[in-house]
Amino acid sequence: MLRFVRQRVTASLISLVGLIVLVFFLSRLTGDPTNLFLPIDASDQMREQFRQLHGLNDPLIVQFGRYVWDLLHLDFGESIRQARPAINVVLQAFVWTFQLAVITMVLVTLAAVVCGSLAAFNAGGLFDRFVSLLSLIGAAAPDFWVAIVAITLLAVKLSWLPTSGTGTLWHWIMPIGVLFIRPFGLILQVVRGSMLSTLGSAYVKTARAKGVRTKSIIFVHTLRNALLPVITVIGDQAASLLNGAVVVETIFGFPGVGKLMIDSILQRDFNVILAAIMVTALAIFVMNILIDLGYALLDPRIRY
Amino acid sequence: MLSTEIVGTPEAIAVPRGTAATRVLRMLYRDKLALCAGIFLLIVITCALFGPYLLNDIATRPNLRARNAPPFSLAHGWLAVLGADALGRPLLARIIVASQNTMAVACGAVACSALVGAVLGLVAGYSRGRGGQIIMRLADIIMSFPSLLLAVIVLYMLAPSVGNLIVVLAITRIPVYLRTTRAEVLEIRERMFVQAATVMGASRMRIVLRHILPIVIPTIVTIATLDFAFVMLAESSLSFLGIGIQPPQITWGLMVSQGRSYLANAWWLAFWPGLAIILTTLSLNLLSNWMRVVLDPVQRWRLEMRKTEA
Amino acid sequence: MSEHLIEVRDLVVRFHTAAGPVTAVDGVSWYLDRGETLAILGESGSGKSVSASAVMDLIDIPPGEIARGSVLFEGRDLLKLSREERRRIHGKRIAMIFQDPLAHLNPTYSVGWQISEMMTAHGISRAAAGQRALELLRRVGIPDPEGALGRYPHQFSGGQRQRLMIAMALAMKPDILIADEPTTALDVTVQAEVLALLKELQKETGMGLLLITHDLGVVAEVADRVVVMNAGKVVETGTARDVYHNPAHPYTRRLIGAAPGKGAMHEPVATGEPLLRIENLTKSYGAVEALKGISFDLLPGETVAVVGESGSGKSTLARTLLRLEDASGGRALWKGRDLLAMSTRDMFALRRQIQMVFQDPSQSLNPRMSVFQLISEAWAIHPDILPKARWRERVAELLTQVGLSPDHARRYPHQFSGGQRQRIAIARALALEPDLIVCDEAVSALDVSIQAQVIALLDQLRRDLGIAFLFIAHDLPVVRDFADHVVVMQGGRLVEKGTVRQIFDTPKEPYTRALLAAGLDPDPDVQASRRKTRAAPALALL
Amino acid sequence: MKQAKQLAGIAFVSMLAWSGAAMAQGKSDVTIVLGEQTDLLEPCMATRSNIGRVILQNISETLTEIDVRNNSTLKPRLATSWEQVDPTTWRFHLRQNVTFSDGSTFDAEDVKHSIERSMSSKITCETSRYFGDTKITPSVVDDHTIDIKTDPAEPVLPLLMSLLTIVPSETPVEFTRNPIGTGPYKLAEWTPGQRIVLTQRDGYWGDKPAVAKATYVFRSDSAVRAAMVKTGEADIAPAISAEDATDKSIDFSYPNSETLYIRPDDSMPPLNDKRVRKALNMAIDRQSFIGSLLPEGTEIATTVVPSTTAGVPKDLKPFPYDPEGAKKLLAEAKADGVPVDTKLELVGRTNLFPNVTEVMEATLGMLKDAGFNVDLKMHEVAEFEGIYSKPFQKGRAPQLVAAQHDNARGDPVFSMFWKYASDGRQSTLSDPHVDDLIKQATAATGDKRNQLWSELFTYLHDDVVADVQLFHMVSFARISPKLDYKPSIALNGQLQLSEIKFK
Repeated sequence: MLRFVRQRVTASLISLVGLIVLVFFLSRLTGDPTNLFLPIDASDQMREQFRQLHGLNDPLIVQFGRYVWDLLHLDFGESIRQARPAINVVLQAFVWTFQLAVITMVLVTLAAVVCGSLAAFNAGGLFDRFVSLLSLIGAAAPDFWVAIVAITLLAVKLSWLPTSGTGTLWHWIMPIGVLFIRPFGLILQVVRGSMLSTLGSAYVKTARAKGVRTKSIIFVHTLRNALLPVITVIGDQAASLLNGAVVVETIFGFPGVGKLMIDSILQRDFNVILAAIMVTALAIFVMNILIDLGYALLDPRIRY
Repeated sequence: MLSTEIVGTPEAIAVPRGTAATRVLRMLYRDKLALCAGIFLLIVITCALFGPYLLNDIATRPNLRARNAPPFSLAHGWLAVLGADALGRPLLARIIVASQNTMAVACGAVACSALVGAVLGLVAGYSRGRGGQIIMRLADIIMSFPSLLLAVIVLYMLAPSVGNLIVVLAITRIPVYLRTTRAEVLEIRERMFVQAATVMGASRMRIVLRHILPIVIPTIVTIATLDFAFVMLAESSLSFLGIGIQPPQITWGLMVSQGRSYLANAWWLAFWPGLAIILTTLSLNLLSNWMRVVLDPVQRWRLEMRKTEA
Repeated sequence: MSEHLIEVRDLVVRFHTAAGPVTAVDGVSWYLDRGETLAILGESGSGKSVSASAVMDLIDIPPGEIARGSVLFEGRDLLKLSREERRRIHGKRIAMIFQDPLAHLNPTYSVGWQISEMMTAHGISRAAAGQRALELLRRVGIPDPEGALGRYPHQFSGGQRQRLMIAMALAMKPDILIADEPTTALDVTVQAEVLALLKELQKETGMGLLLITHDLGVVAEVADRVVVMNAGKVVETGTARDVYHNPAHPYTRRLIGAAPGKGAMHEPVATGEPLLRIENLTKSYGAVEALKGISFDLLPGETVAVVGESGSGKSTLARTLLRLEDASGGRALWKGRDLLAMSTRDMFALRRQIQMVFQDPSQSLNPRMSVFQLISEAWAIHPDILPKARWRERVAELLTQVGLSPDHARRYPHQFSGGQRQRIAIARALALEPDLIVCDEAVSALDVSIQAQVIALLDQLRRDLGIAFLFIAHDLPVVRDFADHVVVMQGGRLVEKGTVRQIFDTPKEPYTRALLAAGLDPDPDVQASRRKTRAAPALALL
Repeated sequence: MKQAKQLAGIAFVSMLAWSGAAMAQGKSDVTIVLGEQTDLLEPCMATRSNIGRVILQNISETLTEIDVRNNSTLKPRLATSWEQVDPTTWRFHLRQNVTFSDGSTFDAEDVKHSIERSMSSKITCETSRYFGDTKITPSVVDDHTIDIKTDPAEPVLPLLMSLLTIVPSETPVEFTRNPIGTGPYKLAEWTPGQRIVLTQRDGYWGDKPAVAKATYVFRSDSAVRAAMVKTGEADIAPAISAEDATDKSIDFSYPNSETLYIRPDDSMPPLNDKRVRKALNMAIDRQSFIGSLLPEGTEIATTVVPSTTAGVPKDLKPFPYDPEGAKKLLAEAKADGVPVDTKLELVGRTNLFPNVTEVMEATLGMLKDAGFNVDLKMHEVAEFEGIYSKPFQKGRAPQLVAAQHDNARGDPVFSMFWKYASDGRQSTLSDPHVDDLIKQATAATGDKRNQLWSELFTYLHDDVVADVQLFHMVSFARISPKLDYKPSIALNGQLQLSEIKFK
């Protein structure tokens, strides 16, 4: 077990290093932040001064060396835009994204598992068709579209919910609702498929022969086994949420890491980009390791 | 399951009637939803192939007199039956013309990512050596590499075009295929028939291409159909964020994101292209669900049973 | 009309399949009384399990459909009861155990939990259930019962798992126990123990035992009465002795006639340089030694059988010889050259000379290739054997040679029965014109009648083409009819080797003797007398 | 179980809290929803609109101020008066009894420090760009008088001082996140990415404003901003798009000081031919945009600066819409061997203003109709800047760059050099006469200055036909009916809370 975790951590660190190198050099190919930070009619002297100040004049490799050196001292550099440590900027945003992702994934998982299981048990039935169709339509609707319509309807027309922002639980409903739709449809389909094949397995037959109640067959015997392939999908979806739900964060004014990332990318705030990617990648790596451990928890046959 | 035991009898496995093609068509005919989906996709493909040659001029010429013309009126010609956009261009014509770029981006991205992902997955799954490890680390990196940054990088350096958009979207989707293919290969290569081929002296290449690949392909195709929807939506999200395809090129995603600001007073600008996306993805999903049933011998009876009754 | 414990009357069950509705059982009737053992005997596809599934409400509807008939239990027709009423009967009054206990135990729950669940599902408190589960484990002879409660199915051996299944089935002291091929997947020695346990428990509780099997030996060992089924119909019923000694129906006669282990034993005649000489072959997986210094010779045109129970290393031996796995030590001289040390290029040439037929043809034939593609692949890999123009002709020839029709070349594996598939696998092996065919349990998955046919085919090929066989099997009677020499393995060691006559008539090692003794004879009388002689030690084993 | 109940209780209470919070907002509080994140609150960056809207004249004040409601004249703020001592020196008399929000007293030392800090090479303050290469040396005369010497002479120094915010002399020369100023408000709370709260402070020198507390929140989507005012979650939403301005009773348009124009690459054939540039001008039906793609109130432009700017001639006539005339001009040019069939590239910037895509597409259509061979390329801001500013890319196509220019400062000096001088960063022009006029006007004062500017504008428009002037743009602000506030041109760069009254 420990050996496994150690192996995975090593592999993740290798990936992380690769990621840093890649992002560092690639992001610098997208242009110079000087033009974006300084007004369009700034003088050459001002530009020179700005580049000097942020070390943009040095050869890339020198910049990279300096960055790595600072990184080894846990210094992620300054945000050019916000004039404060990049890591603070990122962590502040990440907390929001993390909460949003966790709450959404918990709700999605619960809903998708329950609906998917019931749909699988009555495969081809009315509920199955209804839920499948709903999830398909949901998965095909652009999220910015859903978001704007939801605001127009729920906030402006009906005044049930605040339009956007953060503050109270009410503020979370629409962002979560919009984020909910796509992973729900996807996970539901996987749960349904996995449940269908598990329901046909031999031990379910045993359970039926034992006189176990239907509810217990679905939610105790089948589900635990059917969840194994589902976990991977849940992980993938959670990873994409951790990477930031850019569109939803943008529209609802949610101060998350997705919005931060797109802003930093558009403004070429390199240190923030790098810090944001490192934080989210780290979170994703940790989550992947936890998922693998989760496998072992769900399935006693798996031992690392 | 019981039914498989029964199906195990030689008598039960008579060769189904007709050629493979007619059998598939018949099964498609049985599932009315999938049939509608298939017909709809056929229409979309036709539009994508021929639309721009017929309608490009009408779809791009501004006509401010017909600005935001409401739908269901023939006042500005039958092509404006779905209304007109902020420049008075008929939406129906634009949707038809845009289908080419939309389909090009979606098909291109899906095909590229599926191809590259599957090849890498085959290598990663079949070779036990270092190559597999490197590929998996690469997948890790791509997965945690924000697709937006990638989009900005590629589109900044290479300018936003259909081709470059395909590159961006394809790269971000590679890990999905890679991981699935690898997982399947890991399982399949342990199967008996692979060993049987080894015993006959089959080369690795032959085993991968002739024995493993055909088993993996249905899974890849299923994911690909689902991914189609994802790619179309990703493309529209990029347009929404201002880093996707740029006008005067049009895609459905771009139309939706442009029409978004008119949601309050001219809903049809975003609605119709949105509906086109939804219907296309829905059709693909329905078709892929149908295909999953067709490819699964345990479930195929659902489609074939009614045939025998009919 | 007397009241039976359970009675199935005129049952008709249909399944909807790709090729239209198939009647799985057609007007089947049988009954079972208290304390009695009824065996339903039949080959795969005979519908022998279907009526039991109908009793247990295990038929999926659709695609299944119970078209007619009734299942009377205590005067009530089970088929007319509600789901909930039937659920209360399942497990509590009628319990069932299955062929493959690993698949039929939920892999993710501890066995203690699963046994307790049988009771909690019928209203017994968790604490009481836990207590009883411990008792049951003790009763069925699981070592360290306290510890076993918390362990998971994969942590037990095959025989232990079947005991767990039995413990679970008996938790509620049911009136009827249905055992569907309970010992098919087990080694002979373990099979004997499990059957003895079932008999004993039946004596204790007085339950009725319904045994579904394809094995005449099992019938002979435990059954009072037997129902013989073929193609969904009951062809014969009667006491086990009557049916064996006076079979009325031709099918039954054929079945009994096909039972292996009755023919003349081979007298080895082959002489000369050994085709394959195995010297001190070892193979280890980490600390586990799967092969511990195996040595024997195989002469051209000769059949050497390797027998042993699961875990004896016999399959590892085959895989190592075919270079599917690397040996840890020793040599295997093929016509004087060590094939274990050969380069990939030399090995490629050698592949033509040594071929393999696997246990399960449904696994070893690529489901997406037609029979033509499957067989001709050999020539695609080794293009010098046959020009492409002659492939079609040669495939037809080979198919005829293994007893199939040339038309079959266009079909796909799933369109054949198990026996036919194995013939295809043999044809594929023959396509390379090998000197040696390694058969890894090549007939164990087949029904007896098919088994006999395939063995006959192999025997004929040996005679006609002079092919040598390395025949790996756990089933001694089959070996007896086919082999020239026998090698007995246990735990990776070679226990004994000799001619087939030496091994079967005058086994030297105790293990060989135990193996032979545990085998079941299809004759109920023979089994009855064996039971008497071994009664005491068999119980001691529990 | 008990815990679960408690949790549910907490959840319920905090859900109620939202309605409570809405009620709790005081009568004299306002919430302002902005489209662009404020990532810095640095006073010397206050000329940047996302920062200026929060701090300019609310926290940080300037010596002088442009009175936008009164014909853009200059009025005193922290300076009570000023005069030119000699051609290169201006003297400012400072207001007395002014304190900073940290309690320290405002004096000439603070002004000196503020100037030096803004010009320092240790931080990249935006203010300094308005001074160009001019060297500025402040010297304290006494506590309330300061002399500012410039090299060369700077005739509009008092105007420039309306851009320079005053910070206490203790402020370090690095970007601060806690702005201290003399304004009526102080920073009470700043949660980056979420909200900024300003509260009224005691001891402000001027009149006590009506707004006690102002909360700034950020939403990038215009529809959301508009919706927030509608639902009462916010009171002021500047810069919403015309499409979202659907309610005449609460949506107000205001000129936003931006001018949209197309800059042909005057240095490159065929655009170096005046006839071609004239044809470009005549090909565009400017009037048809107004009221359709661009809101009513949009003004057709003839100069790159708003018409209220000093020196803008009143008699410049926009080019008429005359596609036939344009075609004729093109034909003429072609006859003279000008390669008019060369593929032109119309370059636009995404998100420049709402509707920019449609405007560019419509323009494209008109140019094509007039016989131009032209393609549209839309670029993201970073790429666009690369095309718009020097150094220009080698091997580029002849480009028509559509850009917006913002000059709310009242004097053309902030625009003309950059856009038209040979060395101007965004200039493709190389005309000695233009250079000369700019140089003269920059150094001149009073009527002479205005006259020179006027001459330059006329020369550029009528004689050189340097570019295609399109529109002076307007924006919409949605303002809660409970407020008594009308947006002005200044709203583009600042939002003085003291101007807001309650009904």
